[in-house]
Amino acid sequence: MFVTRFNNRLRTGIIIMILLMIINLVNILFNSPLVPIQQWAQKIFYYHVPCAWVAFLSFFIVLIAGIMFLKTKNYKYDRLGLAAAELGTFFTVLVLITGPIWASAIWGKAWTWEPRLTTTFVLFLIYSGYFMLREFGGAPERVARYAAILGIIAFIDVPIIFISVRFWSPEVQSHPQVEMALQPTGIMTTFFFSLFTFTMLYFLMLWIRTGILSLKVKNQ
Amino acid sequence: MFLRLLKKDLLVEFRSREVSASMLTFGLAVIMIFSFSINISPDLFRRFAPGLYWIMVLFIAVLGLHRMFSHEKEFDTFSMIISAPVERGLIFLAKWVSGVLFLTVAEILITLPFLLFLQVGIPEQWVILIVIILLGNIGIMAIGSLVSGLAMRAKMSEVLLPILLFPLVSPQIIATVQATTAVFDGKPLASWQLWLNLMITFALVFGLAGYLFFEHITEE
Amino acid sequence: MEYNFFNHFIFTYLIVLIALIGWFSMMFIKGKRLIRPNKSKTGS
Amino acid sequence: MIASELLSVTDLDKSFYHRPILKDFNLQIAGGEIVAVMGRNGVGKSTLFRVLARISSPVNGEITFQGRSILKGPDSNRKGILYLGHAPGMYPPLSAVENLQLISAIYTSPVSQSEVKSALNRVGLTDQVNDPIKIYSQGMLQRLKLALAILVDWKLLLFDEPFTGLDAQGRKFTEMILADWKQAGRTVMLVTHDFEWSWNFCTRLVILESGIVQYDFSPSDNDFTDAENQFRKLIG
Repeated sequence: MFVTRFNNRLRTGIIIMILLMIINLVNILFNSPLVPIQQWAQKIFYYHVPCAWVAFLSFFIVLIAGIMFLKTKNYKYDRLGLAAAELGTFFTVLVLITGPIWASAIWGKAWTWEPRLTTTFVLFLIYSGYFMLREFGGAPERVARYAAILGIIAFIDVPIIFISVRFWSPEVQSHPQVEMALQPTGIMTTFFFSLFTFTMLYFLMLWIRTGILSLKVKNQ
Repeated sequence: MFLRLLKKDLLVEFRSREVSASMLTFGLAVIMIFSFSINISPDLFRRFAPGLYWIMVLFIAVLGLHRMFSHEKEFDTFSMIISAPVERGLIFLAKWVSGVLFLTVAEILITLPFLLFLQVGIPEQWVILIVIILLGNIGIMAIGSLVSGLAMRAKMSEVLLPILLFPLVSPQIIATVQATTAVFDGKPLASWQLWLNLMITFALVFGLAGYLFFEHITEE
Repeated sequence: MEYNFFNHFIFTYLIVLIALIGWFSMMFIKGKRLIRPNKSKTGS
Repeated sequence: MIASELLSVTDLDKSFYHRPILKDFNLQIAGGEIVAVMGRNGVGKSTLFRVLARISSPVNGEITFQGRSILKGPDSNRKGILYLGHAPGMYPPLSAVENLQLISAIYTSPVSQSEVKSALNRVGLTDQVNDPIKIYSQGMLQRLKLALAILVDWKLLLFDEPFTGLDAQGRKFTEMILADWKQAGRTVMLVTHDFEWSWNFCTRLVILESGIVQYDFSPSDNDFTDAENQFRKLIG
């Protein structure tokens, strides 16, 4: 493996992660009841919702890293912010792909301006701008500060966007989470296990990404 | 001190007239294009008018925001201003207020042609409409001045500014368009109180964010 | 109908899987590229 | 610590594109000193000035001015520092008079029209004072900056290359005004490449290399030829 110092821990981490993912898949396929109307399509949620959760967690970490960077001017937090922003966008894209797959099966149309989906989409756009700012902002010392601020602003904007979109299209109200609670009990164990797996996966990925970013600095 | 900074921004603009002139002529050109390209009955157009109006305002605002720091970049005047013993948040507040003023001046001259040339007609609650437009300007310019400061020193700032601004300002646009539509339809205040609250919240949140973060934006 | 829904699920699963594999292999390549100059330094 | 210490820079780090420019930089300036900051191109003279004026933010370190931190304290701790960079730092569409009035109002307090006029006279700018400064030549802009330094009430002047673009008359004016300030015991830091002039005029020569102060000469204690040889060796 690449990061010699982390070699063993990294290998263990990845192996555990693969095992967890397999258990998760088995759980989803065989260990959870089919929901009456949605049937197999409902099982998309076991991937869709954890992805969304992890994406928002990631953007929250961008916020924290941004505040810490502005306070301490330690580039450790800048790298953490960049890694979290990348991963957040990565999972946001997954959310934006898996959401319409479910919607096209259940609603018959791929995209509606459903509040959660719209908020996620706007966040994706903001973070596209974030990476452009990182790319074209100039000296990395300045860009680090700008990125920290944008990360904070983006997170402040999320609740406002969500509220505005929610009242903007009040007729669309079919939220995954709301329906989840109405379903048979067997669902929840599988769902929480998946949530746990993805959170672990996320922290593994964050660890790898920050490791690579700090390696890059050391090599310079 | 705030008044001195504001006076400076206004005097510079008064001498060069760059911001207001570009916003004004651009706005008139957009109205012309609207009237050519949307060839439908006035009744139908009235339904689209609020949306089109705010699209136009947003584009005008972006145009003005590009010029916001242009005179301060040319002779490195921005360095002179930030190195003065002045609280940097006040520099932001002066930019914000002057930006709102320029945008409002341009709108005074554009709104009437928009309503008359496009045969929308002046709504009965025109006083409330003015209040909404002012609130909209304040919100757009709050986040606009902040993002303009972020994009100012970057390469490709012309591209970066709208890319960063549009998603961040989206809740404000939703709120203003909804409120404007309600006023055009002559609905009572209670039915769109929410949008009013949202606009005020947006302006306050991003005004405060700009005031607090501008210190980190200004330095190179 | 059920078959169709099952397709949707498999599709989702594959997309997530491919994305993750793609990410990890990208990181693997990046990490290797970064570790190489270090190795040559210690070797010489 | 000297009693009259005005500015103190401790362990300052500044990097650009992650390349260190100033590294563990230390410098103490006492009141009344005229300091020439010298060194190769790109050694960080201008960067140092911009950091001291809080235009550029350092990575680490501490800067105190009159005993108060200008990095961590409120912005008013910077009061008394005036930075004049390569660029004029004024608004192109405004006239010389308006610019000077606006900027000195922001720095200290508003000044009257006649004060501005007399300052402009002292630097030899009499024509075109009501024209927008975007039509000015470089030498005129340089004189304009000097006029600003006359108007603003500073305790430490950071002047980056005061003589660029000036004609013989402009240089003479600048030297005269600098001599006045020296006489009055005011503190000036300037970036210059003219070793002989600095030796004769300044009270201290600070030569930067590899991100630190490499040589710190005081013309009264050192031999000119020795110092110049060391300086030439460094500059190459």
